[in-house]
Amino acid sequence: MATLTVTQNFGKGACDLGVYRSLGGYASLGPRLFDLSQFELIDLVSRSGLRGRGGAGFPTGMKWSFVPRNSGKPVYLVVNADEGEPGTFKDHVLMLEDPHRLIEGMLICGWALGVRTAYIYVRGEFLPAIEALNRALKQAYDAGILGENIQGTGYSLDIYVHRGAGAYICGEETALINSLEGYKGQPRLKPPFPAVSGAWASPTCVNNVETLMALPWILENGPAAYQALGTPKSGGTKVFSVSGDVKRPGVYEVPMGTPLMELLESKDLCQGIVGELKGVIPGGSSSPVLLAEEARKANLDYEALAALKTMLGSGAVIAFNTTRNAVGMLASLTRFYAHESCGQCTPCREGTGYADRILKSVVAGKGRDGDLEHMLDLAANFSYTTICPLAIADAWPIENFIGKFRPEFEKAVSANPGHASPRMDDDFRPGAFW
Amino acid sequence: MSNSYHMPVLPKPDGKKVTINVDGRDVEVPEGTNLVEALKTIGIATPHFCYHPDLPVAGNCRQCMVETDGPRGMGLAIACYTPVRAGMKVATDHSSEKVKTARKAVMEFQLANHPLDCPICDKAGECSLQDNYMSAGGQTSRMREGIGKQYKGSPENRHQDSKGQDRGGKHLDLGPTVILDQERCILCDRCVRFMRDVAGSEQLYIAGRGDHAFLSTFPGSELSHEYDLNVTDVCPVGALTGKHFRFHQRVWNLVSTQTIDPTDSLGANITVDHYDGQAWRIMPRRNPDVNKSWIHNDTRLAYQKLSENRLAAGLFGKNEIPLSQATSRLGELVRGARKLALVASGHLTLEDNAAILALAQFLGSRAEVFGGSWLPVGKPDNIARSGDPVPNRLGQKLLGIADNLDELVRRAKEFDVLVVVGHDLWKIAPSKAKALEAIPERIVLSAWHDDSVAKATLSVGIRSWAEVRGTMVNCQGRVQMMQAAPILPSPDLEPAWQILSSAGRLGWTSELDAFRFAQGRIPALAGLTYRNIGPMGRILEGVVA
Amino acid sequence: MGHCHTKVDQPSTDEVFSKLEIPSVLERAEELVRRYPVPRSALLPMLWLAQEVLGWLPQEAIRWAAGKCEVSPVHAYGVSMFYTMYKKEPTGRFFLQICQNVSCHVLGAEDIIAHAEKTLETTSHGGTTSDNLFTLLRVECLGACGNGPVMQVNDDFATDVVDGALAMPTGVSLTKERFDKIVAWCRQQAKSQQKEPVRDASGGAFRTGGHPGAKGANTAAQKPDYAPAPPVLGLSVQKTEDGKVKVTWRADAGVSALHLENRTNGTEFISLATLTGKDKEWVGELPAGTELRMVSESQGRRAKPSNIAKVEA
Amino acid sequence: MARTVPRPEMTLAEKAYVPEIVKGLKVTMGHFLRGLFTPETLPVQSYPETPSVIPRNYRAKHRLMKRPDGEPRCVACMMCSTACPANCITIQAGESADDRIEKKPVKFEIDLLVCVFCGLCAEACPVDAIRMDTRIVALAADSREKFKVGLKDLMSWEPKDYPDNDTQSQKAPGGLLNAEAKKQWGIS
Repeated sequence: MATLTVTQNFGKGACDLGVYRSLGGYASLGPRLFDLSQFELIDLVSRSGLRGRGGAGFPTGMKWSFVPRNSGKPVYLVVNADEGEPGTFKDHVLMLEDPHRLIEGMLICGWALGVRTAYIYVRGEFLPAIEALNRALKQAYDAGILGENIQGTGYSLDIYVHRGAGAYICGEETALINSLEGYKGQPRLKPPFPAVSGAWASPTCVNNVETLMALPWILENGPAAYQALGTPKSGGTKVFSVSGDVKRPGVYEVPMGTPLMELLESKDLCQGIVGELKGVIPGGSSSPVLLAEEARKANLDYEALAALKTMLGSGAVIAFNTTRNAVGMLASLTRFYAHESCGQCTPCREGTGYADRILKSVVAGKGRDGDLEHMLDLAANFSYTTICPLAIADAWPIENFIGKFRPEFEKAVSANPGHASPRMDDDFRPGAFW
Repeated sequence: MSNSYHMPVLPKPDGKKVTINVDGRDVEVPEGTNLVEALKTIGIATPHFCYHPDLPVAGNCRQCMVETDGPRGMGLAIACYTPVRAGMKVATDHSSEKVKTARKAVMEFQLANHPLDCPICDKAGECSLQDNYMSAGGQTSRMREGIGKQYKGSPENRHQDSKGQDRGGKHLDLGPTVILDQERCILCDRCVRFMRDVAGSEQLYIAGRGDHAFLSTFPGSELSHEYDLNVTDVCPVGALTGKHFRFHQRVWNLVSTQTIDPTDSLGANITVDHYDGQAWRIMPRRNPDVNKSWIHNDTRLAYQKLSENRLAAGLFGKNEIPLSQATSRLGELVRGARKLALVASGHLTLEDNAAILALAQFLGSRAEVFGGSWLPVGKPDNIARSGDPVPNRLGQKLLGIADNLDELVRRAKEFDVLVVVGHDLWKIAPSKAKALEAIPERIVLSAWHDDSVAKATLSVGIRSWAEVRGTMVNCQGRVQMMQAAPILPSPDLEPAWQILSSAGRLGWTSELDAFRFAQGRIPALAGLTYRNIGPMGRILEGVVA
Repeated sequence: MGHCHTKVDQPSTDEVFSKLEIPSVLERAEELVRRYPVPRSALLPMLWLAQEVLGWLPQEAIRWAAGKCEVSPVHAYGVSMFYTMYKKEPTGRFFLQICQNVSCHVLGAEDIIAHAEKTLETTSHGGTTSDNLFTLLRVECLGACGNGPVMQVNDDFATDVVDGALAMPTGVSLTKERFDKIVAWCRQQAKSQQKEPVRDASGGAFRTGGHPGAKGANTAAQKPDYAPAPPVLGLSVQKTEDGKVKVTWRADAGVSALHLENRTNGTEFISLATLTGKDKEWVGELPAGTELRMVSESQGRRAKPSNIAKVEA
Repeated sequence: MARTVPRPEMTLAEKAYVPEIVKGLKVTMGHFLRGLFTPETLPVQSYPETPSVIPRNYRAKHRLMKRPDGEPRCVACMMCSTACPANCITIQAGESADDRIEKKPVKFEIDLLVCVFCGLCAEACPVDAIRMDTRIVALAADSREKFKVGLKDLMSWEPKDYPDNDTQSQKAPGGLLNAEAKKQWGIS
């Protein structure tokens, strides 16, 4: 069994403070944390090689170092638990199983940045997780772990759970901050970046649940030990949420750099594929899909997957077998992105819906020749022209699914007997409505 | 939407310049501005929808894409949110295919859900979507049945048209002044920003998300604000239109005449848009130092009075007489007066008031000039009104006309002839004005059949504010030009200064003579001509502390 | 329910306000406002609160929430329309949401949705059954892909009924049989329990002082110097080409002064040089074997000494 | 530079005149007799007894197309009056009672005396509301005012005068496709 840094308490009832403590929880709330200056703590996290586990993989220590501590404004810590990416459900399970570890991680981060008030932005659908968090918070307040003057150190931290209300885009950090502030969850123009001017125009650090939950282990075992678990550039372990056609889908923690097929086939982990593997989406719905032969070569770390022109993302592995239709899968993805586009930038707002309607008509057997090119052209046109990467997250699957499973798409188009007929009927007259 | 909105930095005439490289050539642009403004100063127009110089930057339309150099090489960026940086490289659509493609793509996306109802759209002809399509779009349609329009609109307003297409949100009555066509809305969010950040009353918001988002008021609430018609100006398409102009005239027919707001002493810059001898609407004219891009609803609707109830001839008692006859009768009465009271007006131009002074000068001690106004001064709203309804109050003061109407009332019995020029005394303060009826000959020069005309023994029709050329001094001490629009209800109407000039045999042939007379009275006007006052006006030195 | 777009009869202002303007709700509303630096930010929780109390979110409840959060009603309306989980129309007692996104899709969500439509005789686009018990809605990712296809019954994930309660055991996904089982459980539940129990999502269980400076809060801002002063890290010594000694280190940006100290042969450290916080290196001549350390000073606080570096021969 | 065209040289017989006059009379008499006994073979049209056949695409008097319910198809966009080089079209717009249409002309006037029959109005119309295919070319009236035709006049045409395959015309009241179009429009 490999070393677990985040999920070691799974299935042990760690929701309860007493159990969590008996498993060695909150051990960092002592000299281990309180003797560290903020500078040392940030340095320690930097050296651990911990990278943001939300998707972008930005080095956490560097992110913290951007937060000004003497700006005269309060510093906010916002935990991004708005896990919405199709295929991702690790944070959901993490919060359900081990909420106290998140609180401990937040205390460590809060100490490093001088946070007075922190918010956990949990997506609205996760009410059981919210309830688990609130119970844990109550226990922590009662035990004096949270609140004012924590354990006599003079440090104070309040944590609130902020329930989202059903918007995928709120996982983008500036959209999340907008949502936290009581606006529509639409991403903001950058700069200024949240580290300088985020929530309520104050320095704000937005971290993923898993990132923060790795901190207690790092503090306990030291940064070098954490770094050593993974590859030189991607330290530590990563929690993967595996779904789709595997024998045992679920949440698994493996060291960075583990081969993808080991995750899918090891008997301790997913126990193999149901049927014959056709492809794998390695990092959540927006990451480019890998064909079976590519998947066999892939290692689970940021660099190795980038070399295969895909990404680790949030660690959501979706495997599918040869009985699955790529057209239907892409249709469910384009529908998702059209549904979740926040409606701010024109290319994304109109483009995602436009591409979705084309694919819908193909699925409905009304496809025409040139539809695939049209979709690819739209995808190229709406990526890299918007404020946030949601449009890109739609463009990548479109480009990859059509690129890698082209025959299936062509078959779907030619299912329409009139697929080669000209685009417009001859009797079409502009303005015929009037 | 969020606190990340920032007001754009606009170029200042005497600001610092930096050198940037645009399309391979080095140019000097104002420092600190965004690229839309900077490129404008060197004559490159950037198509855009959501950007407005007087509103916070939203950056959501993505039409103003340019390529700039960043840490990862040249890349697309929105010009409205990219500040000028010394030495930066910018590629516009003149040199970059990428920019061209991006702008064309945005046009396709904008039009994907925009109805093709330009023929019935009041914005057609001055629509950003049309303009930008011609400059940046121009693609062939790739639409077909089934992937076509998803008409925007709130659920309650959806309906099926005769072709079975889903349409929604047509001509919704938003409030007393504005009509909304949700289908046409391109969600640039300018109106939302105007209502929130300029008008200070958030009454509009974009509800929903994705391509089904729609503009809405709170259900059941009205859009009602004294500046709400400005949303029809900032709307780049025909989604928001004013009821007062709806379906009245096509904008390509209209000709604009630049003038200023006659209802307030801030003198908001406006244009009177006319066609076929009739004024069809008033639009704001952008002046960053006066009214920015905004005008009050009352100002905007002032054109409606231009064709109503006009005094297009002379009145002798109740009998209508030709203007020429009325003018000569006026001359006789004035010259034959024993003691004449002339009432100047802050509602008229400097030229007209100068003519009153010149007439008084001609008549010597027999004539006395009274001025000022009984209208109270309100508070400025910091948008486009100062609160003082007398537009040329300061000009009158500068000419040396005292605020002494009350004295006239007190001494009414001393006079045998009263000449009131463009000043509806009986309407403003009927009880005070009643004392003036003691004067046997009451002559009123007015553009309308107003209350003063009703009390006059002789009335002479004059041109209204929109029909004269002249100057006014606003409350900031800024002298501003008014141009004459060719919308006279009767071709015989003359401006007030000309009637007074002939009454006093002054021999003035154009408003320039009157202006020169005013220059003699106001030292601060020295050196100014109509030409160098310019469309934006000129601050008079030392007039307002 | 942002997904559904139908015209809804709205209750009157009085009707809505009489349910919301009661002490227990008002107290919770005040607590929510206290959590954020500005009342506006409590808008999402406030809308949740109203929905919790009323079961759905009529327009007048949006107006109420706007008033509590000191925002314009139209702002609250726009925000509520942006998020799909605020129900803008009443639903049946059991709100069934079945995920149709990619992970669930590949494992046959469409079949289950079709089955659900058939069993409940309603549409999966927000249709409510005639007995007003079930509302069926197909939704995008619910964040439980490991159990896909997956369903939510009201606020709970449910792929099975275990021990008389809805549950989502690890690895158990929704099948047609389990769907029927859940529906049967719901019908049973409706008979035995009059109303759905209210769930507190906003954590009314614990009380805090609120955000410092917020309306009604009584907490103080963060003490600036709660943590020890930042010491110098990574002190290292190198020889330059001309035989001098170059000392480098990392120090916090907030450091006001750095004291470089040296000692030879294990005696006391004595001050060698005092540098400013801005300095990045120190070059000087030191005999081999000299041990160096650095003590930083920030705002008058001295940090613990850095690691000891030795000048090599 | 002028070019000199040589005159044809006449023969002696031609110079004598009389034979040529006889030849000419022969032609004239031939036509006269043909007109007397077999007039149908004449290449001329017996106007006004025989009405002239004017092609559909001849630019004749205007008409305004009608919707299935008889309302004008025109949406008062004023494209025609903008395009009109003679400035003979006057339109005043108003609200339409039908939600789906929004805008309609309350006044539509063409001064036929000013009109130059260039056809630009029909060309400019975005909704195919104005056509010049009435084949009415003989315009007569007893006063200038009567040449100003309005909505009523322009819409007083019958679908039966137009070809069956002119779907747009046949959708108007009285047309072959009227019932179907009304159903599609949802009007009874």
